[in-house]
Amino acid sequence: MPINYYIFLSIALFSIGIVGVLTRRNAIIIFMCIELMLNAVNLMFVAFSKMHYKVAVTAGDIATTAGSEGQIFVFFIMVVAAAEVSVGLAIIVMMYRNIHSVDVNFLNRLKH
Amino acid sequence: MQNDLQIVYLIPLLPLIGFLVNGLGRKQLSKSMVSLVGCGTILASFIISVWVFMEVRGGNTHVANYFDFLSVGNLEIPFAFQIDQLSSIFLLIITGVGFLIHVYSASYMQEEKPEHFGRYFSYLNLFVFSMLLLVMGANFVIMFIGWEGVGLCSYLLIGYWFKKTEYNKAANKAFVMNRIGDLAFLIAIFWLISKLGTVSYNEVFSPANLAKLKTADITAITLLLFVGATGKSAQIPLYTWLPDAMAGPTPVSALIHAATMVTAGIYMIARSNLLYSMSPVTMDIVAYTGLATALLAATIALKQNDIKKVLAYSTVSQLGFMFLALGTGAYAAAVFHVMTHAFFKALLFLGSGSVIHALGGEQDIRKMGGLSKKLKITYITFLIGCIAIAGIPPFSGFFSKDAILLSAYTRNPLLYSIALFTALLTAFYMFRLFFITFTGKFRGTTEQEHHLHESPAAMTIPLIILAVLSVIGGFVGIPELFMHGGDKLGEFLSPVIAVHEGHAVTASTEYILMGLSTALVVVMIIFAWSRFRNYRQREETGFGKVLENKWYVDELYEKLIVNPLNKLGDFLNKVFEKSVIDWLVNGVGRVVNYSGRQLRLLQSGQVGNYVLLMVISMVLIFALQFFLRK
Amino acid sequence: MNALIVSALLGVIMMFSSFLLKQKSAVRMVATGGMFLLLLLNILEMNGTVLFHIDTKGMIAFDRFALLFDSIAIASTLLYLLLSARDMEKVGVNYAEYFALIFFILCGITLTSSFKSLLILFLGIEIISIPLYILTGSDKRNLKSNEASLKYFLLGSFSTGLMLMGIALIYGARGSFFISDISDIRVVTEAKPSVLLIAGMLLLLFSMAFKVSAAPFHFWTPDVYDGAPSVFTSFMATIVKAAVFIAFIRLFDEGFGGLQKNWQLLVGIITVATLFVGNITAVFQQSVKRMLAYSSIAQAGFMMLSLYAMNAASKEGLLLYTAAYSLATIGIFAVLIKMNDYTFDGFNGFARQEPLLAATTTIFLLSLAGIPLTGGFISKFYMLKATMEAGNNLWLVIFAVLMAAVSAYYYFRVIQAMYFKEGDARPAEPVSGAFRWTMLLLAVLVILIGVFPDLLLNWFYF
Amino acid sequence: MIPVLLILVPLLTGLATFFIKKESLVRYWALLSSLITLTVSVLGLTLLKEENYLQYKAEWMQTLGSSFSVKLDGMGQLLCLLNAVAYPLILLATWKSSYKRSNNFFALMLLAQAGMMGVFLAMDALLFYFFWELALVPMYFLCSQWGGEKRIAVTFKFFIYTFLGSLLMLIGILYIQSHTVNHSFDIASFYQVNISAKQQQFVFWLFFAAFAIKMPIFPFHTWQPDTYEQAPTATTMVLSGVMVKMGVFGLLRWLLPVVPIASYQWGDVVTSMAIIGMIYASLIAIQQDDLKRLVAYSSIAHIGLMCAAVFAENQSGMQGVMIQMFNHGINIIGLWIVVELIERQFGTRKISELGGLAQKAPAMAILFVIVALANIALPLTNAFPGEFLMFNGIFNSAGTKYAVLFTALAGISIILAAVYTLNMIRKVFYGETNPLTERVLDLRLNEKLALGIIVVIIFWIGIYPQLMLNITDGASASILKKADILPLIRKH
Amino acid sequence: MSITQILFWFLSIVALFSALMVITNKNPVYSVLWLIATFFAISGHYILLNAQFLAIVNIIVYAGAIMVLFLFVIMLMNLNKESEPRKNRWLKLAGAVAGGCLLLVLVAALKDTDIKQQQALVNEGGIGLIKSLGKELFTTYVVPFEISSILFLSAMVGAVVIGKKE
Repeated sequence: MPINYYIFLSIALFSIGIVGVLTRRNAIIIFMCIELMLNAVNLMFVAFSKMHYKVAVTAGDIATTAGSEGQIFVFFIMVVAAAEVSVGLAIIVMMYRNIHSVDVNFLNRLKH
Repeated sequence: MQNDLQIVYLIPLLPLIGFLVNGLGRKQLSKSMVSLVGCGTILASFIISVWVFMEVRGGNTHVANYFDFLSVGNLEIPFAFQIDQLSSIFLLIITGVGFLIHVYSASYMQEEKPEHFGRYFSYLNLFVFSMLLLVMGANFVIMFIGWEGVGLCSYLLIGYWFKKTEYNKAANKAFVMNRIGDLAFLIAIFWLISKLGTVSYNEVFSPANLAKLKTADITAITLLLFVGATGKSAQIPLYTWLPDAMAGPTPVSALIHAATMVTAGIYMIARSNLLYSMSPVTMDIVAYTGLATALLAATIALKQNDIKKVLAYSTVSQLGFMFLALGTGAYAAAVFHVMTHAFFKALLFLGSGSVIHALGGEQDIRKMGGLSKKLKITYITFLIGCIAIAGIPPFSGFFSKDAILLSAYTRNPLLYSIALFTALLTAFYMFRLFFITFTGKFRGTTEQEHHLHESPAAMTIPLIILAVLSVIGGFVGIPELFMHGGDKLGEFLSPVIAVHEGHAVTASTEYILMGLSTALVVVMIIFAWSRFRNYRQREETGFGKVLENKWYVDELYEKLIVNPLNKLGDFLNKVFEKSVIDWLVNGVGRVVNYSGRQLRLLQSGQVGNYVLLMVISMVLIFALQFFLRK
Repeated sequence: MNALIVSALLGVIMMFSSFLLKQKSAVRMVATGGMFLLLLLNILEMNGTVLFHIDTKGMIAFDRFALLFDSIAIASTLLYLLLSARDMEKVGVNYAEYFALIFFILCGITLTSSFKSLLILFLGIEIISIPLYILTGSDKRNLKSNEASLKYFLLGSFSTGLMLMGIALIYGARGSFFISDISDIRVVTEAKPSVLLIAGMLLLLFSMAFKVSAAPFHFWTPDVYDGAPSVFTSFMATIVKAAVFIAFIRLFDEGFGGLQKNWQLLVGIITVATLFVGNITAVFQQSVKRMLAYSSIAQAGFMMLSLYAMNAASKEGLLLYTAAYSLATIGIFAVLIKMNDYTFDGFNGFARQEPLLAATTTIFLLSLAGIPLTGGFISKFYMLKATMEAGNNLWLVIFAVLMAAVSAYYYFRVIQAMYFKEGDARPAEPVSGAFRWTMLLLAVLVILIGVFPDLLLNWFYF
Repeated sequence: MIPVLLILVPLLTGLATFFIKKESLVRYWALLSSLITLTVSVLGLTLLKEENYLQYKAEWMQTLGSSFSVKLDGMGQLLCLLNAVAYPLILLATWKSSYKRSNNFFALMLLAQAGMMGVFLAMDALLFYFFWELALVPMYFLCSQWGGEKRIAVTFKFFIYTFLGSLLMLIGILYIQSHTVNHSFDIASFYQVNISAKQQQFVFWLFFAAFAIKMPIFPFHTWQPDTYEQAPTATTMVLSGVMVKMGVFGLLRWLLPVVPIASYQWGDVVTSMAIIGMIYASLIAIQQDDLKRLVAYSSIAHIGLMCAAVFAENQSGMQGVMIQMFNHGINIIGLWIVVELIERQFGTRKISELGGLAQKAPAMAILFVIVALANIALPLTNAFPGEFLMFNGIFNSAGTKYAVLFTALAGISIILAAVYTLNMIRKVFYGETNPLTERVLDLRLNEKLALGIIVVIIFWIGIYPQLMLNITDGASASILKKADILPLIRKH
Repeated sequence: MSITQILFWFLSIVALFSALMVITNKNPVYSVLWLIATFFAISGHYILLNAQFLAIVNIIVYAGAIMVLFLFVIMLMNLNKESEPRKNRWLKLAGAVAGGCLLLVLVAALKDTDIKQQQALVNEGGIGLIKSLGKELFTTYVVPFEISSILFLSAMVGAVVIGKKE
């Protein structure tokens, strides 16, 4: 598959995520959109890893592990994402406990 | 070789000591003590001056170097005195007349409180000191020191009675107007320095250096010096301070504003006559200014009613004559007139002082009259003074004035005729003054009349001495054609003053001129006698009023110079400073504050806006990076 | 390596101590002692005593720069604990956990200061960020704290997304995470470097700028610093920010050094924006705490100069700057925490009540304003020097200097309040003698850095 | 040795003063310290004249290319002497005025002295900058702690203004330093720096900004009258007597020799600014009704003359400036002493509310008149030689076509000076007394002493100025050698 | 048009569509479900790229654990109804436009990279297999792996701090 396709696909997903962050007010949804962004990145990583693998292979090195680092990185991203989710949801819940809303527009005590 | 004249520093030093003693000890010393110190020091320096004069006549002139006053780079200004014919003459005049006036003051100021008495004498000594510096200095800077020094003293003495605001204002006026002249003087000095790199007379007037100077430079320098002179010697346009200066005690007016200080300008120009002779333009300007001043002052004097004011304007007018002499190249004549003028003007002032003293401070001649009976000595001496100034032979005034008129005539008859006319005016207003004051019947209050009395000896003796001098003083400069080997003064001064081409007039013309002037003067006197023999006052009208108000010159200056400056200053102070400069400075602060207040609003507190702003700036930066920077 | 592992262990120890130790004072003792140990070990490592020899496959390298900064960071943290540890009690019940989190953050700091691989950088940043989200929200009943925490979390993870995208693109271009590979010879020679690389670099620039709160990615800073419990604001405004800066400069020096002509202008723009926003906005603040938040942005702007210049002087300067800035700010916050009223007027007449504290605070403020003979001056001076040496960019220097003048404006407002205004501001409860002495020590350190910067810098070289 | 002492003595004593709690003791302590400083500086002038006594260099901040090097040259001698003389006088004159928490007050005063000493002594640009700021900060605290009712705002403006200026100078210093051959802040390498005329242009303004604000030169002067008005008089004396000289000093040591070409090219502009300022300030001074503001504006005029003379760039002007810095310092302190006295006695500085003091307080009147006349440069007072040489310098300055014009315009200001000075004397001391001034007390011993010393100095220098000129001779010559642009022009 | 290409296009469209649904859908619950759909599509891509390990993890961790967690929270807050209030339309628009611009810029920038002719090797190549990845992870990347444990620890502590009742 041409690498460009993957680049564009994941950039598109990434941008969709950003648009989501920009347009929604529900903290949870915003958070989900961020997760979407992360997944877009993951996809790109994997695509690139395969690309570099192909380069190495065509260079004649059959038993290469080139490109695996990309997928390892994806693995780490997932780890971090999981951790973030646990903390993030905790914070959101705490917020909800206090103001009974997850609407970020109510977050305006701090300004100027 | 160690010249005896090295010790001339004593001459100024003694008055300085007198000043310090009287100034510091004015609370402790008794009046008699003070006057002793005051007069003693001056007497001492007078004696030394006489000795010096003898030395100089013996042909021993000397420049006494004491220490480096200012020496920067290749500019060297030593603190040095120059003793030659010119300065020795002035020494005599200053210390001599000065001494007499000191003595006179000792009794004139008796009513003052002790410490003020002391103050007065210390000022007086300080003045003599500065005046001596002025004439003894061997370079222009030392002269300038004395120059400003005498200005200061006149300021202090005019404002001597410092409770009276009027007097203080007069004092300030005198000082400031002098300062204007001084500035010109200073610039002239700088000009000399920039062209010749020196200010010592010997070097400046050395033919080599004079040759170096371009005509333009000379004209500029001489003109600037002359402006300085107009300040000090009360010439147009800077003369208005002198009449106001009469606020000071009368002896002061006699000493400073008649006999000595005001002649400093004459001295300066006579001193630098070599420069002046090289610049005909300046010469003309000097001559015409002098003449104009003489005429103007004379006209004003016609209508003044304050005895001292009349004398003051006559002084201005006489000074005008001297400048006329200078301008026509008759330096010796000018100096001669300085001397004679010192005698008779001092005499007149002191006489008026005696009158004022007798009337308990009355200065308005309309309230006087018929004093001849009570104040005999004053009366006679005053008369002598008037004759002298009017110029009747053989009184001193005649010879000196005649010399001036003659040189004017040689320059051109027009000058002569105006000068002559002025001389006649002089005779007229002087005798007007004389008759109104001494003849007719007394017009003052009765109790004034009661204690009318002749002044004490300490005041009359100086009068007498001065009277004698005004009678015989003229003979030192008596013209050749009266007495062979006359004009002693002229030839005495010849080493320092280039004797200008001798009169191109024949003896006969000279006789005619003299006769003419004398005759007219006599006529004038008689005319005055007929009008003011028994005077009763009436309101001045028309032209008379203009004269009485001194041609409104003071008001003119007020309108043209003082008020605009004040307005400007007020504007700068109230408007420009606050609402332009400071406003700009504070404006920066305000801008910062304002933008701070606006920028805060960007911090809206909304996560959405934050992200939006971040994304937008990301887009911009991407665009900049990828599409704009090619 | 010592610091990394030991700090992690200490973090775990603190976790356990939360239910093993009952007295808060005991917990505090353990934490402070641990921190001291940490400092000791790190200094030992600087002198060549490495306890753990672990092959990181070249992903982490504890070089001179990293170690020196670690020492600075740990030392500052130690002082910070000495001054403010007691005040954490007021925040909430999980006293020990806070220390644990701080140790974990230190662990992350050691990573970010010494990373050689983007993977480590990413992990380090995350290890720093996640505990910070928590600490920000640790005052649970306080809505401001909650709000700050949530804002921080959302924006933070957003920037994480950007960073990951950047790393992905760079990986695409280079096929490696080692920063040494990013700036290998090819880049320098390539007439026009790969667009992927540039785009990735920019995204990294953005996310790092976000972490160091450089405009226009600074928006979270005032709100978060303001909302977070002051004790923790003090910590994240100083040591954490400094650490990220170290990572920043390492990344752009060793990683994108070859591409300097591609990013220098952008960094310049960001620097100017940061200086402007930080200083100008701080002028109009009413609360000292919020003013300090903006001032931290302003100071970040100055530190950005070192990034812009990117030469020897700038690295030394940055170390000095982190030290001077952290110490001064910690000191000010230590006092601020003790006050009832955070507004400027809350300080009126403080000098009458507490001459010593006022004096030390004044020294810190002078240092921040950059008055000579304080650390603040010499570090600012280094920044300007570096920028000047970086070539013809006088405009930037002059702008920075103008902003420094503006900064004097708001710092001196505090001094005015303390000394010249009438009032009787005093700490909420009387402060201990130890506190005073520590403040004094801090002030002395600030002056010392200012007078003899070489004392610190010589460590950098030998 | 000497220079180090000059800095250390006030510095250490100053720091110590913070911890002296006893009100009465503090004054004596401060006086003692200032007297020691005076002795040291006099020693430097008289007994220990050898080079090795007068300079000191120590390693400091090598990594930056800086070093702690201080040296007493002719100009430094004079200004340090001024600084050292001023302090005892000020302390003496204000002996009776009481300050709350006086230990802090005197401590800060001494620290300021140390800072100014450093400025006059520093032979290293960075060191110079350090001391420059160090002199400023204590001033800030002094003015806004013990000043008048508008003190905080006014002082703050003063501080920010000067701080901004000095920061710009810092850039200039950095710029020069980065262009020196050995990347050092040493004054020698600054003098040898070789930068093009174009570069010199803006470096000139960077430096000049700091000095112009400090002096201050029109139109950067607006901080000054307010500050003088608000500051406690002792501080005002230090400010106007010594501190403003830092600006002129800076021009002489750090501007002309470092960027000679630019100084030459901008000479006319700066001179016109200065001279406009002279007339401007004089005109405003005439309008003032507040004694302090009047003196403040007069000082602006005098400083303007110095600035103009500096840019005349010739021996006469240069040495005139140097001795005038000293003399102006002495005179203006004298003026402040009396002003402070009047304010303390009557609680007002309004000239219009005063009058007739001479009757009741002759000593005050006489001494003040002497000082005032010295201030308008009457011959045989100390200011005359200075102003004479400065005017002469301006007139003979080779650098400009407008020398005569400049001299004439500047001259106008000496006339105006006479006007406002005499008017002030007239309105305050002469005339009739009014109910307020009836109960004036004459000088007390300490004030008599202070003014007496000042008057002695006035006449001493006035009659034998050569004493000072000999000191400054070498310094000015060397500066001129550095500032001489003809060889440079040939080079470029 | 080989089968893989068809699959690629299909999955891409699904992913994009469901992603759009995520951000446009009013109801949070639906958004979650759509997001899960997206993840499935992405996992499909992984399989296509023969990155089986990641595909599995993605399904289990993301779609399984994390999304369930989300769902759980949303249920807990019973936001399931159309609870989202109107957001300022202009702001919405601005957001959309900004995001779109970003997309455009990035696409425009990256459309002609130096590697655009490169291929991503699909449905073959063993690096994505659990075996090789595991080897890599526990040899080369063991240190980061351990470090990530610290991350988890801190997250755990954090959760405790935040969550624990007082």
